[in-house]
Amino acid sequence: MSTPSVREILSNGLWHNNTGLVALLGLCPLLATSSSAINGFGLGMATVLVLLLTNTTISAIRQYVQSEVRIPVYIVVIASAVTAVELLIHALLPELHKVLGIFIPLIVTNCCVLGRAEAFASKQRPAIAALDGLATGLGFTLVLTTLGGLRELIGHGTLFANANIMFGEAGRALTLHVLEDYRGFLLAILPPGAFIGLGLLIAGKNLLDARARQRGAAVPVVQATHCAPSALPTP
Amino acid sequence: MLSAVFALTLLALTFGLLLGFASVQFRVEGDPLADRLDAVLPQTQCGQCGFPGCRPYAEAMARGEADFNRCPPGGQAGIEALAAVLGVEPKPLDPENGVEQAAMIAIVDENVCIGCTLCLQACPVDAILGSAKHMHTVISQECTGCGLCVAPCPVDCITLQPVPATLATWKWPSPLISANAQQEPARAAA
Amino acid sequence: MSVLNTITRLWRFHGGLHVPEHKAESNSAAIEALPLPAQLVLPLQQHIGAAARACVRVGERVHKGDALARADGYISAALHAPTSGTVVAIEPRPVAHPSGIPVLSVVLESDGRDEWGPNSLPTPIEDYLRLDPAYLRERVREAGIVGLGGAAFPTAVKLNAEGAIRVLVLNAAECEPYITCDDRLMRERAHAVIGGLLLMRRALGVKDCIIGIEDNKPEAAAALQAALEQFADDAEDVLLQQIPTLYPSGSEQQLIRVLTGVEIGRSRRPVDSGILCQNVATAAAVHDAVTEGRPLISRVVTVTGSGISTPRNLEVLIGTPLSALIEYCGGYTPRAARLIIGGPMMGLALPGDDLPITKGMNCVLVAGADDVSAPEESMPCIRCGECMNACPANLLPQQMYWHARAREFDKAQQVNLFDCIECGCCAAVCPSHLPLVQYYRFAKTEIWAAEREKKKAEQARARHEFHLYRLEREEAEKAARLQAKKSAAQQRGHEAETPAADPKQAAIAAALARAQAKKAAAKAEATAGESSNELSPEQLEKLAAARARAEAKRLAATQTAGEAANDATAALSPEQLEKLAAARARAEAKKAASAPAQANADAAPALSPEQLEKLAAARARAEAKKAASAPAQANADAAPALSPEQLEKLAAARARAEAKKAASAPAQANADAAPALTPEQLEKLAAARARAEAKKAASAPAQANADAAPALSPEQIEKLTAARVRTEAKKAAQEALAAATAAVAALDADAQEEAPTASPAAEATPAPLTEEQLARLAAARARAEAKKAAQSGKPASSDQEQ
Amino acid sequence: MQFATTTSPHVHLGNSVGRVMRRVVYALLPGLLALVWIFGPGVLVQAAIAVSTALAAEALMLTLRGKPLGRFLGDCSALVTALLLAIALPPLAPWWITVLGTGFAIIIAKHLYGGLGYNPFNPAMIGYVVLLTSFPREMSSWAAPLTLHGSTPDLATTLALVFGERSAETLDAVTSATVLDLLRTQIGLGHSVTEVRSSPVFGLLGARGWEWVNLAFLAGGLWMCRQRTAAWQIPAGMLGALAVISTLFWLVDAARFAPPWFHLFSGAAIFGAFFIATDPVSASTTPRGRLIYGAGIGVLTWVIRSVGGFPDGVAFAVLLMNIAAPTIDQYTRPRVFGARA
Repeated sequence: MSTPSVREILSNGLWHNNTGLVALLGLCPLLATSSSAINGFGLGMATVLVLLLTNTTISAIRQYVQSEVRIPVYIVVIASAVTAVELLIHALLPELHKVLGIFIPLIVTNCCVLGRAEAFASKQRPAIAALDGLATGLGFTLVLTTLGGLRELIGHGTLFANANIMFGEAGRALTLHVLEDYRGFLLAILPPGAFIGLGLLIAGKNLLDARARQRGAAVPVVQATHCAPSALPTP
Repeated sequence: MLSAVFALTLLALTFGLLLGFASVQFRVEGDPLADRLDAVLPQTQCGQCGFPGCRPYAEAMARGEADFNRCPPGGQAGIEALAAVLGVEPKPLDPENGVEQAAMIAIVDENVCIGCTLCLQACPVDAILGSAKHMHTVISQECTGCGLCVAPCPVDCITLQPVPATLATWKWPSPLISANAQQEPARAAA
Repeated sequence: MSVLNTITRLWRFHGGLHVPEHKAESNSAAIEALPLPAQLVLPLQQHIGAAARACVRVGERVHKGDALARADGYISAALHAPTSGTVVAIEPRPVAHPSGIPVLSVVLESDGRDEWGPNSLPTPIEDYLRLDPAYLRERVREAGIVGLGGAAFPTAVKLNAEGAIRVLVLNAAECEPYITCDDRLMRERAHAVIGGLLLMRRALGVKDCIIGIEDNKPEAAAALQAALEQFADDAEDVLLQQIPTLYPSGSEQQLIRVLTGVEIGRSRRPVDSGILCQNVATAAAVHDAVTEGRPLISRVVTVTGSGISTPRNLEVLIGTPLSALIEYCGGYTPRAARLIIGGPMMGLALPGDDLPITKGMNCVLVAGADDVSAPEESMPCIRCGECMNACPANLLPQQMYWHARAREFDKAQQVNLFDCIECGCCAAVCPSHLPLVQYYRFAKTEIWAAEREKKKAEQARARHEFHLYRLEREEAEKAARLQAKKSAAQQRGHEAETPAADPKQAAIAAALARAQAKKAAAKAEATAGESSNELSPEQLEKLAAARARAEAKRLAATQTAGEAANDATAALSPEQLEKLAAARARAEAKKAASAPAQANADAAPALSPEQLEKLAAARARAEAKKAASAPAQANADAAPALSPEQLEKLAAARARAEAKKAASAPAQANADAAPALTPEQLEKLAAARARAEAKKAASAPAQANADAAPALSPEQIEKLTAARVRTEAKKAAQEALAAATAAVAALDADAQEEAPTASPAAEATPAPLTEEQLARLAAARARAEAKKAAQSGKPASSDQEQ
Repeated sequence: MQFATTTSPHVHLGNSVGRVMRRVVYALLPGLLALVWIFGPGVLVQAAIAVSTALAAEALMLTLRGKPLGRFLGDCSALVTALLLAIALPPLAPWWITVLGTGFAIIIAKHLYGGLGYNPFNPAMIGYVVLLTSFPREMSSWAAPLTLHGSTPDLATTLALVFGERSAETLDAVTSATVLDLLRTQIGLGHSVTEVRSSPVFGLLGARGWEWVNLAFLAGGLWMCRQRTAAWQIPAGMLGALAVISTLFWLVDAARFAPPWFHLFSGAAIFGAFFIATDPVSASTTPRGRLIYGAGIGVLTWVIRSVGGFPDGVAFAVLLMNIAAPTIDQYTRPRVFGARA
């Protein structure tokens, strides 16, 4: 596997091979925690952290791991990283930890993390692997935050409500009340809203890509990497 | 601390044993992959895939040495079938190996044939009939339309022609296609 | 106890439709005979099964009732001349089939006399109800009768189920709207219908018969009842049963269900349940065939619909163009919008009326625009289930539709696609106007095609494997032959020293060859057994036999050359011996291999014709390889001493070799030689040549077949050989021209004089070629040769433009 | 002469999607009239809003999808969806509720799944459920029936309530909780069914006023079954199962569980059985499958009403059984003619 350029890594992670919109990995946390922009952002950042850690570590030890036992080894690395991140969040952002609850430990089972480890980090230098982890995680965060924002906006008529749980009291100022006296549209907050919202986001991305292709701008079509056998996460 | 290490070791041992036992006990003796791939290939023996016949190609695919999109006679449907056997996503036919086309049959121009027997030797399924210095002919039921006999002919008397439809082989067209064909001009007119 | 006693009630089948009947338009007028048309087109495939094989030739005069084509195989039906006249063509003609693919047809031009031939009618039989069943079946088969209800299955095949049948059902339901031909037939010829039923009953050895007739035909039912009473005792155990009018009760499966309660499905044929169903028109045709000896040459056809001026029923000769029927019925009305063969539910819409009536056509429906559904644009399926309610086969049409549409054919089969009888009920009630039946037909033909393809792939695989095995074997054989040749050459070296070889030695050699051949045969058999375990035992046997024959022949051939030479040399005169010695010396100086052939040429007078022929062939081969100056000379010398026949054959063989050798020869020789020969001479030479070639050709393919075509049936081989011989003959004729030139140039005046008288017997002359054709052929040949020459790097001959 | 070649059969008995849909509309009319009589012109106002929204949304989606407008608008399927939803909504619901629900039904539940014939769920019920889960307050305030209130709100009041400002006072004056709502809250408070049913909102069979509406729907539904526009197996299965299960539990504990006639004649049981569950696109198609499908809806309806979190469960029951329909079809294929049993 040849070393991809930085540009390629970034564009793949953020857009062309986006975890949420193209690879459809990690749907469980994606759908469950995207009820508001801040929740989504929180989980996204946690995932970024985990991906950074795991990709770097796995890349660093890639020469020493026998291919027969690589999956268990990756899992151990990922589980450790996730545990560390969870403890970190618990210590620093207890409010956020309360909101995200079980979904932080569940990052372990996020196919996207193992997928990047297997498909990318195990074959590349640590620096490149770290960049890939960052890009992938940011792409995931982007989707989570957008979907969360969309659902929050339609469901409650606000944006970045409860930002204080992440950014402290200063974060309160971030909260936008887009519509005053909005009755709320509960469906958007309920699980069906997550599915419908994600579907619309994917459709929107495809539309943008199609437009781009039509304009003749050569959008490099990057084949989806075979990350995990199943598109749906385990939990 | 020690008890945690002990517990984990114990767990690892137990599950390792369980896995080992399962892999021995529940081993699935499937058909060899090459056989299943060979069964899907169209058996024209045309060699367009770069292998001398369907069987060698199937074996190469089974060994992972050849891609599965190199069989033009099988067409896209054939590629999909191969992909299903291999458990991978289908992809389009490699244009380097040729293009998909309707079933063909070799026809000998009997006035030109000089009976050189070169085509006889080239035919992978012995579908050409003839002997030295006698005009040859193609047994149409046996011809796979591989086209291997065309090149060796010194007088260019062999041509590939589409298999003629008969009452027995004629197929009803899909109404979906005819309906679309009807709709298109209608929409264009509107 | 009679089964009839158990029939105490009628059953019903699921679904079915009440479709507007439209019977009144055509059922009031009596059947009229259509005037004799000028030309009849009789497709060889008018029935289910194998197409008939034409047994007349173009230009032949036939009488009414003469056989035009014979049944080819068990499930097939003969075809008879509907009137007297001349066969003007046997060629593919369009028939009523959705594909529009033309079918080989006999075109018969009527002479207007409509006379029966002296031999075309078998003796009429009066007391037909006491006849031997086997004889009855034979008569039905001879008459070419097929099911006239529309399916056109050969009736004789159905009647062969003697002993397996408990109940014979006569289908008088005629459930399709518009059609009334059976109705009229029953009213007017009830006696024949019942007679035919009783005949078939006798042929089958059945006691119980049920006639199922829909209750919308009371007159026909009454007529049948009256006829039954006429037959009195003979018609015992025949039950006339009226059934409710409901489409498709005239379908075999549904009628049997209604009458007996037995369900006949795909998994169970009617015969398995001891029931046989025949149509009323078929019964009448059987009656006519047996009592009058009249083959199936006409049928009753309903011409109806609001698109026709005067709807009625017509007695029509098979092969009559549809347009003649339309014209007789007053032509189209302005409303005519669709031409349908058969009924509106299952019929086939045709683009035009220039097609012939075939045995299975019961109705020509010219529908007005408001009688038939317009090809309306369909809506998506809303899964309303109307189709399911209407389906007489209790299928789920809408699921079949989904799968067929998505090309999921295996799933379509799982929902029992092949149980569909294509009755059209589902599509007739579909609120979305989906062309459901076409989807099913599409799926069915696709599945059949996939199965054919699979079979073909398997066959190809087997043949490829055999091919590889054969190559391997041939490699081994070649090595063996090389070894044999080497030792033979050594032996010949000895023989040359002692020209008068021991005849005993020859005999030993022959015996050896035979033994070898036998061994080879045995080996071939064994290996064939090993190699092709996918072939059926019969195929294997044939293959082995053929292979053994071929092997033996080949061995024998290599052996005979030497053998014959030995024999021949012994009987030579001194002068000849001298010449031979000279020639041989020359030849040996050049190449040892060519020796036998040359010797033969010289020794010819003493050889038997077969030997001569074989030698000539061997010779030709040798000559083609070698520069031919010496033998040619020898030939020229020897020629006067040869008998005319021998001369001819030799000339032919020689010429062939010569023609091939010099690239320029054919064209040039033609140009040069043609003026020197009279046309008759040319023709005769050509003919002689062709005969020789044909003979050889006939033997050669057989050999080749044995090796190459293990899966060919005898008929296929025969056909191929015939085709082959024809082309070969053609080519030979053309080659002969060149041969003649060469021969003529080489021979002196005497020989030239002899040549014209050389072929006293030329009966097997293939279609004589005109000089123009010959010239063209020669030119083509020259081109081909030139190409070859050019490819092999030789300078192109300057004559090639010619 | 040249003729058109079409495939057999060449005759059609004249049925069409439009005719099927129009028959559903005709069958709805008695129930609609009864609703107007009992609840005032609000029903008609809602129907008008829903129909115009549905047609606009349908036209929009057809245009976007490149489908012929005339053919698909003319099939009346959007009209039926709109009417079914409008009947299910409270007559005095604010206009945006109706617009949102209808739009959701047509655009998302119908066209995003492929349009007519391809939607796995009943669009009207999707729209209803979306509204019910998102706006429980608006959706539970039904107009008080004529029989209880003595009069129905006139057109002006209705229009004001639907399109204008809604003050709590005016609203309270003309609305009341539905019987099923009342029953569930009261039982939750520990009252027995008999006590609750002595409340004036209850009539002889179900809720006062509603009985007549349901009888009118029953009449229309039976006509539709007779016309074979709706499969009789579905309502038979649903009402039968509902009756059986409610009888069983009523016999076991009459204080906690309402009697069968109450279940049958209140809420959307009759309306749902004949008009919602019989939507052919999303229902089961085999004869036995339809019975099972109907029975499933009946049982689920009772379960949701009696132990679930919502007062009425027809909509949820229908949607749940929609999911099960393909599986039911798979296992209830009829025996093919001639096949060995």
